[in-house]
Amino acid sequence: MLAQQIINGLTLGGVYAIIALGYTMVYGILELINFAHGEIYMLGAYAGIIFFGLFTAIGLTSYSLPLSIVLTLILSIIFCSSYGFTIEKIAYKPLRKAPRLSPLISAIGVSIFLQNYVMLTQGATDRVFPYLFGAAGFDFIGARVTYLQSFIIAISALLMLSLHFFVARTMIGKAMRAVAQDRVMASLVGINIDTVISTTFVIGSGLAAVAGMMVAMYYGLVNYSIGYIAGIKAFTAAVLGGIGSIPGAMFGGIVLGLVEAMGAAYISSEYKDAYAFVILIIILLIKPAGLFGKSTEDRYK
Amino acid sequence: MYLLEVRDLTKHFGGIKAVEEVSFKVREGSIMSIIGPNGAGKTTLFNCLTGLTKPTKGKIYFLDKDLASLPPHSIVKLGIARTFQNIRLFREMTVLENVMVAQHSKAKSGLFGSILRPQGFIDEEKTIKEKSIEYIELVGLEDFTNTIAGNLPYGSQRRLEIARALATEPRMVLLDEPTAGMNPQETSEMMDIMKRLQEFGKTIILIEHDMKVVMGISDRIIVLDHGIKIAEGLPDEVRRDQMVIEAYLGKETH
Amino acid sequence: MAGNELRVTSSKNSIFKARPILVALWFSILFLPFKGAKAALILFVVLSTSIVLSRSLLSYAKSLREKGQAVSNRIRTIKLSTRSLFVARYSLLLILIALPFFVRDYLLDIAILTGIYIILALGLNVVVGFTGLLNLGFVAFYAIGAYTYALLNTALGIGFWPSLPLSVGLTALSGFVLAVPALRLRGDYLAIVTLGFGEIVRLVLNNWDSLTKGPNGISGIEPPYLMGISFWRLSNYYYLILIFALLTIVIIKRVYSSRIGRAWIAIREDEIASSAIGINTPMYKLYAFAFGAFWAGLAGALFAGKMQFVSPESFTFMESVLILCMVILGGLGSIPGVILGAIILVILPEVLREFQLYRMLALGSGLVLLMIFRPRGLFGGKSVSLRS
Amino acid sequence: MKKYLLLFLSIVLTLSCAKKEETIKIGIAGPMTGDQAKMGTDFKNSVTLAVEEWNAKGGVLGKKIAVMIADDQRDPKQAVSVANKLVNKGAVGIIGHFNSSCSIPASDVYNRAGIPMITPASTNPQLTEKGYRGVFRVCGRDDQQGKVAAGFVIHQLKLKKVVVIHDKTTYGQGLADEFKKFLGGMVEVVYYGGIVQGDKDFKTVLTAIKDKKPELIFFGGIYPEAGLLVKQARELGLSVPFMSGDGTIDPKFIEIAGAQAAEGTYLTFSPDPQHIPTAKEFIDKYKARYGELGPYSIYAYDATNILLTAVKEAGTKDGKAIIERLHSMEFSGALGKIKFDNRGDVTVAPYVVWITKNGKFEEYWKL
Repeated sequence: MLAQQIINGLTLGGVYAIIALGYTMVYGILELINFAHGEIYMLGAYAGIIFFGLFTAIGLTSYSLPLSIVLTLILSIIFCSSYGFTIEKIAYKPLRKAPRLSPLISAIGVSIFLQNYVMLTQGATDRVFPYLFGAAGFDFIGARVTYLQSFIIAISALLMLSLHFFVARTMIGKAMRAVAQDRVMASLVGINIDTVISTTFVIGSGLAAVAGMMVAMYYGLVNYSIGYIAGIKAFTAAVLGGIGSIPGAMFGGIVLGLVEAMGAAYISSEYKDAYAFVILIIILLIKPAGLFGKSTEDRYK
Repeated sequence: MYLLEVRDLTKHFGGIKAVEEVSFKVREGSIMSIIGPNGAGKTTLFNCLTGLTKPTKGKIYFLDKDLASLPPHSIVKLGIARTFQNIRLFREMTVLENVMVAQHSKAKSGLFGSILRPQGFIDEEKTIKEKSIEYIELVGLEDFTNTIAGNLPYGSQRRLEIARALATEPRMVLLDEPTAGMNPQETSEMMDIMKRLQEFGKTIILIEHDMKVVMGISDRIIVLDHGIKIAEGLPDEVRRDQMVIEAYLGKETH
Repeated sequence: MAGNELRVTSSKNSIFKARPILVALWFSILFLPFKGAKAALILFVVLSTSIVLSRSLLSYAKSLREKGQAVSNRIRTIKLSTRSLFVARYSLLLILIALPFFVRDYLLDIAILTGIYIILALGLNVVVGFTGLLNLGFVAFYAIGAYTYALLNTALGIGFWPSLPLSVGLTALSGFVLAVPALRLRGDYLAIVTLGFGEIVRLVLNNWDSLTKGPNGISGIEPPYLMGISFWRLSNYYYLILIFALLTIVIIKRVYSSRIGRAWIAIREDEIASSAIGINTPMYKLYAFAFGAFWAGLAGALFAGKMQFVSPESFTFMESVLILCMVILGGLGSIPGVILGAIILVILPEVLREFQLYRMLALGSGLVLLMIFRPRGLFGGKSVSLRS
Repeated sequence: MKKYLLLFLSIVLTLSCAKKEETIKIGIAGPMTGDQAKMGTDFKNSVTLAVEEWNAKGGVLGKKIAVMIADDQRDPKQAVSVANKLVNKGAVGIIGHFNSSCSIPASDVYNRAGIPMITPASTNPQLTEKGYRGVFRVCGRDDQQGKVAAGFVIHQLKLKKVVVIHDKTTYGQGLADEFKKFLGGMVEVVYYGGIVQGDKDFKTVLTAIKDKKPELIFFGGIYPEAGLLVKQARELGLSVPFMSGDGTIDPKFIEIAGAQAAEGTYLTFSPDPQHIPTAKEFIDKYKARYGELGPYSIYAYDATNILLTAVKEAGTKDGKAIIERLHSMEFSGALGKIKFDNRGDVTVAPYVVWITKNGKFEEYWKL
């Protein structure tokens, strides 16, 4: 039973980690909690359903399933990234010099807007993602693992590594880290702040699209309100790992997924959502910098 | 009688040694200036004295009470007030409100007092208002009483900050570069204000770069360089001190 | 850095400077997968025409803003003689008292709801408007107040009046408890912790079946009963709410213009300077949370008494956001503004009943637009720096 | 303060009185929007169909019948406020609400106003146990449903170890508790617990259940959660049969769970209307006009006809008289003979067990 719960926890944790990457990057650059990030993940799930439905309609899925899944994934990544880009330009850019809480409140506004926008256009009842993989899977140390679960865990690890590599090695990655440290200095050495910020949102939203697609395939059922709770849990994961640190987000996601699975199994499954909040409050009290984050003396900044 | 005694005060931020074992005493009613190049640890010293930052090591005695562990607001109650290098006014409040709020620790009215408004509460509010107007007149801002603090010209904002510090009825006032960015005329007005404070029996510790002000007004001077006290004494002694010239004054000839 | 002044940069109009057709195309493509080609086409046409006219629209909007500015400045500077102010205030009171005699139950129902939300908004205004601490979990106190009375009444049969001090006291205490962890945290972290607290309270209400009967909620709560008047009838309840709302306004106004109020405003403006002039900032933040929670507890008990039924579904995060909107729309820190904000956000959706579906959509976009174009809200006289 | 002037203006703005006109008004209350909008629409269609038939024959008491639609969005708070609104607008009788969690609090309002309320779908026993004279239901009760389900497990499947879970709602938990009660000591309940409605991930609780090695899982709740539970159980290699109540009998259940996972699921529901001779006429009319028949369309249709017949026979708009008439009359509608007992429940409410077979629901077993 414990092995099975660990597998459950890892799958959940994988999804939280991918979303948490988005939070950590945006917070690192703008010190903004992108409250609407959870909704981008929800849009990713809907995009998955819509585009996959499109491909099934034109017969591509029956022609070759993997191709239509990959195409759906690419399309929803592009779709969510463009939403992320637009949201940054409309709701956050004008507030770049406003007091810190104004963009947060604006983000809450965007989050509510997106939830209702999807509810009105796609209807309030749950949308179903066709059940593709069946219950096929394999046994592993006494636990039953479906192929989809292993696929999710692998993808989240892969994404974290590639993002870590991207931020560490590539030019844009360096620029992002520079902007994260000191926006003014970064602009003085010729980094175009706006493009760096936009890239961060585009990447973060693309990651959220992948997470959304995963969840659509894994649960097969999606509605307009899944973004809210998942968003807060992913933020908790990012804070647990140390906001701003990419490995931290990954680690935080996995730990949160495991805690939730263990808590639901051994304490009570009804309070499943509460564990994330309890952890969040505890970390912020004891070690606001989180496990991997650099401790910023931010009380008197 | 010594109002303040600082012994081996030390403050490290990670590797940086902002203040390194500084000791000095301040006599009641005197004006002590602290000078030194930028980054010498002057403001950090102020922050330790006022409880904004906890010193790593060392003792601070004010009226024989150790301040090292007290929070800022208790230190103010003991009688130390301060101003800030970059002016920290309540920008949305009027000049009068800025000074009235400073008498917070002196007033006693609680929640029920302010709701039921007994006579005691009304009298207290009146005295607070009257006292505030006195302090505003002391620093010459009586024409601006109802203007929003944020709209005041730079010089007047400096003066308002001093008035606000005075409103906490301190025995000692710490002024952090009060004449920074002021023209000579405003600087001499500021020096008059400081002299008048001294006449009222207030002790002043001053961080200042303008040598004319330092030499003109200080009873004693301390020189800090890279967190270490390299000299202390009367203005003339310090001006001739070799160490000080090298570290700070350069080859100036008077 | 000194309390950062609110400067809205010019980058805002850069969106409109980009070729309008491109912008309209961009939005319609985003819209395409959701509603299909036909709807996207319509959106494209609508958007491109509106943006093309944007030059005139923008200048019109600017002149509107100037007029709006002038109007709200004039309102603030109308030198009403105290006598005519006295007349205006008491004639308003007379109308409010006479309201139940010539208005039908349905509108009384809304007036009562408005009263409850005014008390809530004024309570939140103490925390967000006066002290500058963004509390996203304010609904938790509203819920605690409502459930305390509901449980005391249904389980122990205690009436509304004897249980009022307990439910209000318990809420103020929970305000204090929530504030303790919040003391050491900066603005945005504090907001998320309070949000977490709000969700935890809702989850406990939803899952602690033995006490709160879970999602089914508690029904059969007694309305308040005083000296023979049963407050079940709407008009009686209306007066009860009117009295409590006026009481709230008077008390909060008096606390605002007292030493405590000044200390809160000082903390909002600059916490470091406040502690440097002798304000025990942690303690006063606790007072702000507890005092704000007190009023939410009162509103909760009144809500439970009115509906005679409480369930977790009425205490969600959206409720916190709605109350926050009232405070921001009205004007952070301005008491009449917050009252007006509450009135608008309760009555407007009722008046526009057919647009019920689009209510939250408007609320969401409203928040964004408010933050960009009018962070001070309608009446916020002072440009408030929602302390970082 | 000068700002109070603005307050004064906004309050005056809201004073408006609705105008009166002469019709018999009946109210429908249910989830018209939100995630159960489909159920609400079934109501609306059936009631409109019945009212049109009556208006074609001259309405009732010589006046046209007007229908007032109230949307409670499955939220108890809204249910109470829309109930007040319907009472204020002078409704003579109410068809609704849908969810038990809305019908129970709303019944307080209708009882105080003294007007009759007939719910076609709220099956929680509590609704009619509050002793309100004017509360009726044409559907069965969870305890009747629970009894049939328990009888099926004991006598037909002859199992010894079962698991009972519910979605913590008035309906779901009520049904699960009744099922458990009627199992008595005959069958051991190895696990009893709740899941949160709206949640998507039940792997953790299903893993705990798998550990208990039950022979059957009973779930009190509605189709979205039921579908997920079945699917995720099969993914965990838990292949024991799954059983649920009338809240799950919806084609979407099979779509969510996938036909393969949903195969062999048992569901308790009232007999298949297609098999009832008197229902044939209604089903053809409904299908012709609205297409697919919802699980409760037939109940809403009968409820409306019963109410209007009672108004006709009582000969007055007065709620009290209509309620007495409802208690005493015997009505034969699409569902056959309907008679209310003194608590407002239908005397005869046969529930049968259905089964899902290759993607469709079929009647399977009778007590």
